Amino acid sequence: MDLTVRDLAVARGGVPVLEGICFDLSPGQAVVLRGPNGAGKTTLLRTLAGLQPPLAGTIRGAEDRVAYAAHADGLKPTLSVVENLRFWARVFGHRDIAPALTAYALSDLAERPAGALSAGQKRRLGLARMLVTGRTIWAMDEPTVSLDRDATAQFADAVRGHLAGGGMAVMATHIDLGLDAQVLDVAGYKARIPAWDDTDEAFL
Amino acid sequence: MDLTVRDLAVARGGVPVLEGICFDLSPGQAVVLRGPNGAGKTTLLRTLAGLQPPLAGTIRGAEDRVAYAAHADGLKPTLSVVENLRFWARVFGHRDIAPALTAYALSDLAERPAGALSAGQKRRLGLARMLVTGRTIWAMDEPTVSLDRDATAQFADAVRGHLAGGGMAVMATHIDLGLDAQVLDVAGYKARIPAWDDTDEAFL
Amino acid sequence: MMPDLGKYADTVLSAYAASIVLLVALVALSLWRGRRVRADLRAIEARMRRDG
Amino acid sequence: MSLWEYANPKKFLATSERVLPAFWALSGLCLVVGLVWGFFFTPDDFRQGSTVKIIYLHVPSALMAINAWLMMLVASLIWLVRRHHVSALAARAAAPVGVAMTLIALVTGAIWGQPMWGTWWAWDPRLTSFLILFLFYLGYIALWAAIDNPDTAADLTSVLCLVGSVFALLSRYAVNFWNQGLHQGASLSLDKEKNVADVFYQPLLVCIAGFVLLFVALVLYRTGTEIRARRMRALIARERAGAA
Amino acid sequence: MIALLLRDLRLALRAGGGFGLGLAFFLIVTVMVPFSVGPQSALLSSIAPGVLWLGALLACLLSLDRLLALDWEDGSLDLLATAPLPLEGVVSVKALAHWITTGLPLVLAAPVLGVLLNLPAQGFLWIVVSLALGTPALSVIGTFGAALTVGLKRGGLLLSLLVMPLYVPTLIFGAEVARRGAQGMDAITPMLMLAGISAGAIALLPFASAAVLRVNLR
Amino acid sequence: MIALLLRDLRLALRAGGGFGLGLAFFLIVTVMVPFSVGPQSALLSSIAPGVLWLGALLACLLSLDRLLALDWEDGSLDLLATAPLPLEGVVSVKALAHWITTGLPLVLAAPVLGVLLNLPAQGFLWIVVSLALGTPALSVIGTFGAALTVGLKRGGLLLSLLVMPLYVPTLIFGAEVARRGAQGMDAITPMLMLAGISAGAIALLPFASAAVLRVNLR
Ligand code: HEM
Ligand SMILES: Nc1ncnc2c1ncn2[C@@H]1O[C@H](COP(=O)(O)OP(=O)(O)OP(=O)(O)O)[C@@H](O)[C@H]1O
Ligand SMILES: Nc1ncnc2c1ncn2[C@@H]1O[C@H](COP(=O)(O)OP(=O)(O)OP(=O)(O)O)[C@@H](O)[C@H]1O
Ligand SMILES: [Mg+2]
Ligand SMILES: [Mg+2]
Repeated sequence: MDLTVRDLAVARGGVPVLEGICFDLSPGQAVVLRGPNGAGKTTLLRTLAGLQPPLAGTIRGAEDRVAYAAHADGLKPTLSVVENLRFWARVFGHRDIAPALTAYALSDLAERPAGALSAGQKRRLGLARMLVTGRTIWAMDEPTVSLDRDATAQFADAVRGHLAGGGMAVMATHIDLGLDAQVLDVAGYKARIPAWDDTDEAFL
Repeated sequence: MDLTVRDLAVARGGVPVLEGICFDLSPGQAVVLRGPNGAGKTTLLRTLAGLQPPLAGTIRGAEDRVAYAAHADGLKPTLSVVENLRFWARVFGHRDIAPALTAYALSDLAERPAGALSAGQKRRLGLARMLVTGRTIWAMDEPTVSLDRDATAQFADAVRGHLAGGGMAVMATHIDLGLDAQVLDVAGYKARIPAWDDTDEAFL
Repeated sequence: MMPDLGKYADTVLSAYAASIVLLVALVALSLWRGRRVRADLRAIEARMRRDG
Repeated sequence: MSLWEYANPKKFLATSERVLPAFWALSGLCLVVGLVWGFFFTPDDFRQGSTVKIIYLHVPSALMAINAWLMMLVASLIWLVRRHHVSALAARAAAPVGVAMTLIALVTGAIWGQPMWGTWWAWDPRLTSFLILFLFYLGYIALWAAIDNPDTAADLTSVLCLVGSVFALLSRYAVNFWNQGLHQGASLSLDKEKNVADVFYQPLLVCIAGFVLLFVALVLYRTGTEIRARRMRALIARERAGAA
Repeated sequence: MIALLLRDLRLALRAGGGFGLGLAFFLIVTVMVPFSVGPQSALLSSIAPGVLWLGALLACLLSLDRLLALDWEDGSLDLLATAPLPLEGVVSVKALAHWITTGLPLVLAAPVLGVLLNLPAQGFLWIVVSLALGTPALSVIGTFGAALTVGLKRGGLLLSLLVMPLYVPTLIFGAEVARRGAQGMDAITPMLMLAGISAGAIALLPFASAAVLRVNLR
Repeated sequence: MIALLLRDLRLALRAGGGFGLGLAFFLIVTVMVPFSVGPQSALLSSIAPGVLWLGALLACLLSLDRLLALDWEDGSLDLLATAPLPLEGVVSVKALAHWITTGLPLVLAAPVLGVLLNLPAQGFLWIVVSLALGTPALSVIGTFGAALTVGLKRGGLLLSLLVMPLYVPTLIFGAEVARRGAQGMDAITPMLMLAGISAGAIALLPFASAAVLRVNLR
């Protein structure tokens, strides 16, 4: 089933940020969100993930199919890499974490507490989480932050594998990942300040 | 005065990470630390900043001259951009935050609480902090994370300006900043495992 | 053999019992952990020697 | 040949291994002799009846509870000044022994208090300061347990031990000021009346010796365990460094 | 769900925390009371049931602030909210984990601490019964408070402020059961009320907590 | 230094925190006491000074856990440690800020809450004096505890466990001053002791706190 976004408007902290966003995503496709800092990429991704309601417009096909990766990784510093990953796997009703470990070369670090990982290693673990969710749509916010070249390649491979298996991905990023994907520059959808008229709602 | 690092060895979590690091930095020069995730860039920067003692070797010329920017930005979400910046300026005994605000195009956001900034805007504020420290040596850990193209350029300008004024900079980064700097690949300085012998002390 | 403890028999005996249980527990726990750590260490040393 | 040589873990392990059996045996002997002597072959006190027999457990454990803390204090100071790992680990090893001793003193005291004072517990200064000591032990152990890096943990617990000692002393005075208690009165019947004291005194001394020896044996053994655990950590770290 | 429960329990154990520390706080509050009101045993024994209840309540309260806050700070809560678990289930499991790591040890420790405060002999059974019935309500109500304050930095004190009034009925009936029990009076009526409060809180509050949490995540 | 103090005070105000909440917690603890021990006014009035002291101590304690933890979590502490301020100064200023936002309001509020607990008339002056002398020690000691536990997740309860026994002498002398004062007895000796403890703690503990903090940042 496709992901269909029509005329979507999103707000952050009560202020409209983006509006009129439309795109379609079929299985096997990815879309990369671009735009300057503060344009609203994070806000859009949170809306797609269902964490906040849209201000206007519709999202179809996202319900319970999105796995979201935020700026923060959601790791427990006292649990080991395997324990962290296994927890998420069980939450999403899957069992096998081995492919995720190998995909991001985490096997050597398996027993390390997540708090004792370097920034990039943490990020790799956070990305490996996506593989154990079994969800179709990956919504990822600047996934390659802190990653070195090898890890970035691992990430690109993982995304390609996901797409090849009929998955979809929505990513916000500032750098070029070398993926074959639609690009959506959110800068063009900046929410206009509504025209001022007295019949308008009292607040806004 | 130069920054001179000789035969430096650093450890993280009790495990030696890097050893034999030597470099010199004269006013106006910068060095970029490269290396795969977990190589020890963060550890090296923390040691230079004086947050942890070196395992071996000497650092000369760093004492009280380093301004450090970590992975985390040290911003108070409830204080506004200006308040955050002014606080650091006063801690370092300076007063004027206007140049820092303009260098990172933060004037528009000046009264916004830091908690309501996007990831890249936060980072810009974190970097602007370096400008108000008045310190000679900037030690920065992946400074351009989350920055868009414009902001990366602003950052490069700020560093160039700092170097032109006789400053020095040590940066860890995975991406190319287009700066004219020495590159130090820390992967080559991986700490060897000490030879195994029975006369060894009981603790490594 | 058993001395006459009079009306305080319960008191004295429970004090002795409690203390001895605590002492034995302390020694047993120490020995148990000591043994385990020793065995683990031996295993690791053997492994490291084998691997170089 | 200086004492500091034993600050070398290897040397410490070798030596403690050699002397430990003797300590175990001696402490066992003293304890058995003292307790059997005290339990079976001493008369009842004219006022306290057979409950005096509790003294053979109560007083030695109370003494060792305090001495264990003093030993930890000294070991912490040595670690802070000279940074010998063994000394930090010895402090760590002593703490659970100290807790156990404190618990024994508290439990036997409480059981003793029931017939003597008609209550399990009273807020007598000596009892109270023991309770505070117990809390210090708990905090100290919890802090060790909460920190991953052993050197950091050693530093922090050492400072806690120092500061804690000062405050423990302060509490002792505070508690004395706050309440004049029951305990002294009870103990006087033994201390002052020499005629009764002697009969109880000799087995008591043997028991005290037994507790001291047991403490030494336990601390030596447990320090060895801590050293091995520490070495294991180092080896795992080294293995990891090799793998990464 | 079970994965989440196990994770929370494991985290509580790992952090050197949970079990031991809630208990330790209870112990210490109880010990502090004589220092502050003085050592007279008659006075202590008359306030003992109340002090034990207050101590248990404060121990619960103190451990609340990170019940959800840690998961919020490191982003886990966002991820859990998008996971295929109903949020009601998540908060219930969190409350259960909190009770197991905090409430249960308090129940078990209360008699021991009763000794320190000269609790009358017949009061021991009742303090245990009242705490066993009341602490689940404390955990569930506390989870609601934690959900309310989750996004706020320094929410700890605000949390206490919000939760305390919610704790009042539980405290009144619980302490009443314990006090009547200690004085040998009939304690059935307040006990039924206490049980009713717990049952009601367990049945209904998770929905409120989940709703509030959803708003906070927005 | 002054910048740091101002920032901390401002943060306390901003977070909807500091002033109001420490106070509110104090209020609620005091109010909870009659609920838990029962409403007899003679009993209440005899425990009033102790309860006020205990409430103040708990209010201090509860606000400690984020004294340094927030700065640690967002990285400010690393940056402060590399700034041109001596770490001893930093911890002293933090303790001062904590006292101003927590201790001082408690001192001012205590007489009001004394009314709720039937504190005898002559006790009001003494409760204020004893709290004014004692709360600075509580802040300084608490800062030491916070520095010890700063790196630990869920350090809140461990912090309480470590700090509580350190609070004992202050509490005993403080409550003694208040109690003796309320009963019209001579309270000078414990008052001198209390002042001594505060002075000593203020003079010496910042060094220990700074040392410990340095270790934790390592
Ligand atoms: C929980 C309750 C009790 C605790 C924590 C406790 C603690 C102590 C301590 C700390 C000592 C001092 C050891 C030393 O420094 O020499 C001591 C000694 C002693 N205790 Fe207790 N005690 C308790 C109850 C009792 C009771 C109920 C009795 C008997 C009525 C008792 C009788 C003694 C005697 C006879 C000594 C030896 C006194 C001396 O040699 O100075 N204790 N106890
Ligand atoms: N909590 C908040 N409250 C109010 N406004 C906010 C909040 N968080 C972000 N904003 C504002 O909303 C806008 C959109 O932010 P968002 O985080 O979506 O941007 P972004 O595209 O992800 O930027 P970046 O590339 O820097 O991550 C920004 O202008 C930002 O300042
Ligand atoms: N708290 C810790 N305890 C133990 N080991 C740690 C800790 N933090 C990091 N390490 C380990 O120390 C090594 C060096 O980490 P460091 O953070 O310096 O790497 P880095 O070069 O900055 O990596 P990245 O590019 O991912 O940020 C890594 O192998 C890491 O796993
Ligand atoms: Mg963003
Ligand atoms: Mg790094």
